Amino acid sequence: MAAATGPARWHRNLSAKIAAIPMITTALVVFIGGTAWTVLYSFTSSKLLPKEKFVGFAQYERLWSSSKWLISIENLAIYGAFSLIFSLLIGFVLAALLDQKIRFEDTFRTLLLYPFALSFIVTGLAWQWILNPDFGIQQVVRNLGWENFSFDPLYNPDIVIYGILIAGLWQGTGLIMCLMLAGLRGIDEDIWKAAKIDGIPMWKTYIFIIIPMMRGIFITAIVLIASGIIKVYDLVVAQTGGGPGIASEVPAKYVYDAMFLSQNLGQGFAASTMMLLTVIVIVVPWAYLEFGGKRRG
Amino acid sequence: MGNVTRASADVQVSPVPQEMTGPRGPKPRTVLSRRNIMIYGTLIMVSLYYMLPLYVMIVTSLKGMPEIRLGNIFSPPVEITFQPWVKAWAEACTGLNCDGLSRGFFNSVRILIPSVLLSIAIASVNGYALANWRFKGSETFFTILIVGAFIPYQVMIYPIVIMLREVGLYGSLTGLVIVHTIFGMPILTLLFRNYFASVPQELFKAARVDGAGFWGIYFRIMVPMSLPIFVVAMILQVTGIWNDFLFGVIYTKPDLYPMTVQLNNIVNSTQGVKEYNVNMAATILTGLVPLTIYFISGKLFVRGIAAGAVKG
Amino acid sequence: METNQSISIKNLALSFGALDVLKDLNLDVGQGEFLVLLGSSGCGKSTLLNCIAGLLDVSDGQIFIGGRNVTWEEPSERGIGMVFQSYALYPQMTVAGNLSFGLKNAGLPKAEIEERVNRAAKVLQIEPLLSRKPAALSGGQRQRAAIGRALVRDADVFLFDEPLSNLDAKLRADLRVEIKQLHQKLSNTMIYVTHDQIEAMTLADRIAIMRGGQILQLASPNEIYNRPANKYVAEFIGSPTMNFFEGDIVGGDGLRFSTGDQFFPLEGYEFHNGTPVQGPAWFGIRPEHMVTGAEADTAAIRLNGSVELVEPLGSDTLARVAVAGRSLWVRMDGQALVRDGDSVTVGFDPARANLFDKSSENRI
Amino acid sequence: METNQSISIKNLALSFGALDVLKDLNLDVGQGEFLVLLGSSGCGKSTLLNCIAGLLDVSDGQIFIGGRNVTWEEPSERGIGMVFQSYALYPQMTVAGNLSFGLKNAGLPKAEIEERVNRAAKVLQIEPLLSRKPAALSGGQRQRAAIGRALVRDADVFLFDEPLSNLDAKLRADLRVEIKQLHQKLSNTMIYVTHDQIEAMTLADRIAIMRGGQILQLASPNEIYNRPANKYVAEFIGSPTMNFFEGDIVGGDGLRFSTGDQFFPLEGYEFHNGTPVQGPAWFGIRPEHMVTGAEADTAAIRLNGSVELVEPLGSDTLARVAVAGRSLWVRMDGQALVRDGDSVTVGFDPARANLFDKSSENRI
Amino acid sequence: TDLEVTHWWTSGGEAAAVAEFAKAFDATGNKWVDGAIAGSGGTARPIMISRITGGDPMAATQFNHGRQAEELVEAGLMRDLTDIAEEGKWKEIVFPSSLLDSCTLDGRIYCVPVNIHSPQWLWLNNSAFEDNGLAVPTNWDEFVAAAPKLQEAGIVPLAMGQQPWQTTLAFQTLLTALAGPETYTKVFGDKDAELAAGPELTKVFQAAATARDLAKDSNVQAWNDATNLVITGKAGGQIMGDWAQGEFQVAEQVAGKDYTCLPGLGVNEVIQTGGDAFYFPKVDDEAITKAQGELAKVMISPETQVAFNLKKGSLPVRGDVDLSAANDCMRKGLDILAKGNIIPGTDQLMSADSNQQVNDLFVEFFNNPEMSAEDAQAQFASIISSAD
Ligand SMILES: Nc1ncnc2c1ncn2[C@@H]1O[C@H](COP(=O)(O)OP(=O)(O)OP(=O)(O)O)[C@@H](O)[C@H]1O
Ligand SMILES: Nc1ncnc2c1ncn2[C@@H]1O[C@H](COP(=O)(O)OP(=O)(O)OP(=O)(O)O)[C@@H](O)[C@H]1O
Ligand SMILES: [Mg+2]
Ligand SMILES: [Mg+2]
Repeated sequence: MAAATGPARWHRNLSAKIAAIPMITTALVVFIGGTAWTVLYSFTSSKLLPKEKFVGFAQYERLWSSSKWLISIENLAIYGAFSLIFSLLIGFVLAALLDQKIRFEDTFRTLLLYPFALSFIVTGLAWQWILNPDFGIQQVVRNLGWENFSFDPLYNPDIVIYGILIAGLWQGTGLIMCLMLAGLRGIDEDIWKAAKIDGIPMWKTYIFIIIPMMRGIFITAIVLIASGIIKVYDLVVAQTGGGPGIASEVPAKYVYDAMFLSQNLGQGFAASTMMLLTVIVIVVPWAYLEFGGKRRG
Repeated sequence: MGNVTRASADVQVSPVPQEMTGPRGPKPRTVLSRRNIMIYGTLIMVSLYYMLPLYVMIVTSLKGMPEIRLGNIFSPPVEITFQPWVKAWAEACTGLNCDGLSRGFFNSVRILIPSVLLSIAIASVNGYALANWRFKGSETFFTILIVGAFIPYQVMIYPIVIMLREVGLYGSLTGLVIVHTIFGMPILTLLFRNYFASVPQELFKAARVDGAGFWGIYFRIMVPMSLPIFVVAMILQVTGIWNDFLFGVIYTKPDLYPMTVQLNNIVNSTQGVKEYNVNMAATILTGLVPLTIYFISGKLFVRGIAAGAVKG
Repeated sequence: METNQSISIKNLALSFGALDVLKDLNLDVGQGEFLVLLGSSGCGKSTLLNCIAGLLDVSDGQIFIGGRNVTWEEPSERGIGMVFQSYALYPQMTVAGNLSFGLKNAGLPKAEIEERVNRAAKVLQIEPLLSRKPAALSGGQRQRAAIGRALVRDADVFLFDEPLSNLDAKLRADLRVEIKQLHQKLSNTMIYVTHDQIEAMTLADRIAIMRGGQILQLASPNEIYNRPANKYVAEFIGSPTMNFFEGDIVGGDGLRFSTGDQFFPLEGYEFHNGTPVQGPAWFGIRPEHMVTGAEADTAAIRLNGSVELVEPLGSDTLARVAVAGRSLWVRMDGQALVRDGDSVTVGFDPARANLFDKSSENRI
Repeated sequence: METNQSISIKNLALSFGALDVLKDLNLDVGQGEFLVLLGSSGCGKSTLLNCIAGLLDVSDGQIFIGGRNVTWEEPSERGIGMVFQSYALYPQMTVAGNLSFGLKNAGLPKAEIEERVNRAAKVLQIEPLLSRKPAALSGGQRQRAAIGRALVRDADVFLFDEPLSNLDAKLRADLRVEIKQLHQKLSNTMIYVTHDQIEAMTLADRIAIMRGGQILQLASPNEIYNRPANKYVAEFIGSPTMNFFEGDIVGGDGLRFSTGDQFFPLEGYEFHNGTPVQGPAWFGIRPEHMVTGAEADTAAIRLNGSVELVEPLGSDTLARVAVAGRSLWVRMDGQALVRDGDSVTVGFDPARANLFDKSSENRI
Repeated sequence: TDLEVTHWWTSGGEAAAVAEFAKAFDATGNKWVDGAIAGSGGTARPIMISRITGGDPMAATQFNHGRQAEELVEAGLMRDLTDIAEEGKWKEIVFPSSLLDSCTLDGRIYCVPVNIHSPQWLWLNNSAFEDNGLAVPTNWDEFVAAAPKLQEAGIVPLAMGQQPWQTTLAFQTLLTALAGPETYTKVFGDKDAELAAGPELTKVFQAAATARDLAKDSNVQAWNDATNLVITGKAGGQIMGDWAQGEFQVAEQVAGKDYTCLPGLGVNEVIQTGGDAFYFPKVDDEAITKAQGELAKVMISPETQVAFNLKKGSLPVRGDVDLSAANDCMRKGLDILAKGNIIPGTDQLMSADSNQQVNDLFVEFFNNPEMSAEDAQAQFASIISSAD
């Protein structure tokens, strides 16, 4: 009779472990390794090439005394907050409208989704043009007779980040809308019926009943939006190049500029490290709660 | 219970005429009800807003330069010309090469196909392993991947240059394909994992009893029933990879530069005056591949998203 | 309208596109009556219920509730409460929240809301659960909470759409009793959709058997069981299902039913409308109306056969008996010791039989 | 190992993290036996089945199938076939594809696969469906196909996890019979998990009643029904549930059961192990063992009460009778005409009673 | 042999100039494989650097003159051209000879300078002034004086693109013109922070503030878009390097007639010896190494120099070439060069990092009207004090 204990644990699920090698490698070598490397070199005075000349926190001191960085962070915060709120809001409202058993749903959905197929370069270019005060919307409205009409978000440092937001939302809300639509379709019909019998108005049903039921969708949507926000770069470069002045700088661009324009890798790495730190502080506890602990099925 | 009417088995009570008063039949609804006006009104307005840039791009791309200089970007072309399209596709210059986007098109295709295939293959296997074959630490790796989704690409350029150099893949198509696979992995893995987790466990158990192993179940059971999520993954990846500029240009060399490099060159370099019509034509041409895929597979996209994203 | 009709449906029709789901349906439900809609899947039970609730817009016809024409009214104005198969509780609210949400929305004063919620909770014995969320409840508790949500509305009419079918057998039996008691206590009108015959039989004042969007028979459970209006109803009700013989009613000395080489005398059979008829017919007899052993020897009709299959249920034993190339289900006592292959004599009384016309399948 | 044991489970334990789902479980199943696992939701039935199938890694203990220790073998190597509640048919394959998938994996020659598939299809009468996909099948057909998939494996042991619970009552009854016949035809070992007592009673050679990861009683259906090993089993089996009286067994002239101010003589009661006992106890009697009317007058024990609630089932009538402040369920004939408030006498025979110790709740 | 050459010369004039290189190189029996990357050095340099450090270098690549490639050279990634330079007697022919200094590290030569760029020019559209009854200005002060009239006429006085280097360029130009070349050298070369904070510079910052006012309606990004405003008469003038000349030429404008150029804003006429240079990364391939040498020789050969610089609008790196085809503006440049009024470019004086900091400051300054000249000067002084 065989012993009660089984064969060594490691070889159970062996295929799964082998199949997961690319993932494990990516996670460990690229993400963890790359991050560690970045953090390490953020303490050096590397210029064009990485060099192990350690300078302590000098790069960080410089980083935090740079007005460009401070503006970048402020912009990211504004852009991030508005982008998150409006993407979810607009995406949800559009999805709710499309979910009303309307005709031409496919057409509307396609129209709202197509910008997602276009790159940020394209998006930025198109909007840069439409928002150009000399021949875009401002000029068109002026030509219609409102001589004093002024709408030049990309050329006004105070509101330039909102100009970028317009294009960002245009590009990204379609996907969020699809997510939300999928979520709405997953809601039990009977919930709607119950609410109707309770006499709950439509908007209240959405806010108090349906939205809380769509937690999963909102999480996926937030991951998508938030990861996009942190990475926002192309859109800014294509629309304003960070301008006017440094009014629309963002952290990803700061990193890029520091590494490749200033040829100050150390500085770029220090900025990267700050970004990573923020991400880790926010995302890791959440991701662990969300995907880690519990077991399914 | 005393007052219950004990009707006979014959229930066809003939209606008394006076009862026919009052509402009868469907609730009257006009096509222009306030509700419809609100819904369709909003949708049409929003759609117009979403269409605006595309409209401007198309209209502009069909105008000649003199007409563009006149100003109004919203006015339809007076004289339609396809010259800008021809120029964008075949004549626009980048430095010395004056063959427009056509030069990069096949490179883009060459990059796109293996990148999409490999990234989807790997991410789907990851998602499958995470959903059905958990092992110790698998969730930790997944958490790292998700965090990785938030790392800006720019941060990783350098480390990856070094890694690719060390494994000798720098500058090759393989290297680029790997880079796309790596950066597509987090979100795709998330989607696949959620999708496979929503596939009934019993199906998986049945297949194990039937003697199918890790790969048998993956190829014979999971893949064939997961078309929607593969479509979603394909759309996301096609869009991302086709539109990529940074990786394409950093991790390859000129004979492999994707179309977006030409696009960037056409858009960012001006020969005297900016040829907006050519720029717009080039822009649309570049977006054509992902757009086509969208229009073809829009329905599946929503279905796939529904399956892949609902479970959080 | 007669005032003792709580719900009255006139010539109701409903189509989904080209599919006519309900066709010229008429139904009167008395004040305080418990009506069960029974029928196979897809026959239009839920559709009918949704029309009454106002959740579906009718294609034609009228609906009266409490004498008022509500055909065009909003669901919340019809004075109805509804309970769903999937409970449809609002998952992020506590039970109390679920119960009070509709009332709050109607703008009722706080004190009144609280009072109603407490009253409903007391009736349903869910007071300790009021502050829990649905996810923390068992199936039975959830369904009770869902009933509570209908209850607080103080509705004249309650609509139930298969409220118990997601529960396991034991719970179903318990809740069935509770619903029955609830009805006795509240005595408002209830319309109850189910698949389950036991529920239908035990709960209903009247049962409406539906098929293809129409009502085939509307009568008391006893009538439905003992005098099904047609073969479909006869087969649909009862488990195991009624045994049928195909044959003819022939005259001669007293009417007889001839099947194969056998003749069943029909003395004691009450013909529909009292008129004896002749011609091709079905002869049906329920398994529990068949007797075996000593009793069989004295029965008016006797058949010899051998046991094919035995299903001991504990309380009863079901046996399938092969008789002249036909299988008949017979219910015996739980202690009956029969085995496959035993030969048995089964007997039955023609007074307990059901005869249906061959072509119209209606009771004769 | 004795060779006539088809499955033998020794000291099986399984935990999910801190949750011990199965605890030191021992079970022997004979060759060709039909064993039903019955128990309330969450008691570990599926878990046990999955352990036997090799779909879960055991925490401790051993599993033998056909005398071979398979504790660490792959599911496909254990010589088992398994049928699931949700059918778990591969949606993208035809029925034939579903049936042959496992065989192809095992590398069987084409001809043999075809032969086995055809054989199974014949047994289950699904030949015309072989080229259809699961989506184009009805529930019953799907379940048949799922059984077919287990069948083609020519397994020694079949495992069923609530195979019929997604089907409606009529179909369930039909397929139940088919499974029974299948077992008679194939005579391989079957382990069948269900919630449904009727299935358990009708199908099983032996029933194992589970609770909290352990087996409370393992015996034939008859034994379980008539001589439940403890109060839990007694309550669990039977619908409506057994009626209980709380009291004491007291001596005097002949043993008697005293409850309230009543004494039930216990002549004829077979004590467990034949040893009469005294002390606090439960007295249980099933509703179908209670008689009313004329029969009651001659019963050994008689109680007077009034009807509280009537549930006419057609074939039977259930009545809840209030007796001395206690409600008893009584089963009467389907034709019985009782109404709420009627006073009735119910009688029963102590030989049919079940006595359980008050503290251990075991049969005495 | 095929040689891949990367550069960021993609505007009309630039591309035409590159074509001259390619033509000359192809004539040697090799093949120029063009690797143009548009979007200025900022886009192109990371790509080039990645390629070189990634171990898959191109055969030759453009960098700005100066210290951009210093570390690559130090890391031994660049090919030593000393042999070829000695053979071609570059030390003698390159004029001004300081150009070669920035290609030299530890006495070895690593790059081929191909042109000299002088950024300090003011370009004016003649008709914009004349049509409004103004004389075409001959120096900065006149230009400022004429500005209000232009504004009235709806013409933007000063066109200015938004790219950071353009604003810095404008400032440097103002600095050299208004404070003189010595101050320039002291500030950027010696990093004299005191001077940077001093009154001399205050004047310059005031002028920069004025320029900021004049340019406030110019809504363009790229330098050539700004030039285009001048060409089309939408703007009066632009401070830009001599490469703007290429754009005027492509638009078939005639120097002196349609437009006017004022080196050093017509005040202090100097020329920066900045410019572009080509580097040759080390490669294993024998054939490529050989072709690299040939390309280096071709680039510096007199014929190519002339052809290239005529198209590019820049000045050749050797004094011994015949530029009879040069136009009015180019001639002005050549004269200044001949007089030896030269200053080194900031790329040569400061690290890319410090340059970028200066860029950042000026782009902020020129775009943020609230930032006072004093603030800007203070920040500037602080950057200079820590610059390297
Ligand atoms: N929204 C709808 N659109 C189109 N057809 C529908 C819709 N709802 C129901 N049907 C069809 O109407 C018929 C009746 O459906 P209904 O839900 O009323 O059946 P049911 O009697 O409640 O069945 P079940 O017992 O399965 O709940 C079915 O054939 C169904 O397919
Ligand atoms: N993968 C799992 N992880 C954690 N706990 C589990 C898991 N699977 C089952 N359980 C728990 O183990 C216990 C037994 O589950 P099991 O599925 O065996 O019950 P069951 O008797 O089959 O119930 P049912 O009749 O509802 O199918 C339950 O409490 C369940 O919550
Ligand atoms: Mg229904
Ligand atoms: Mg189970």
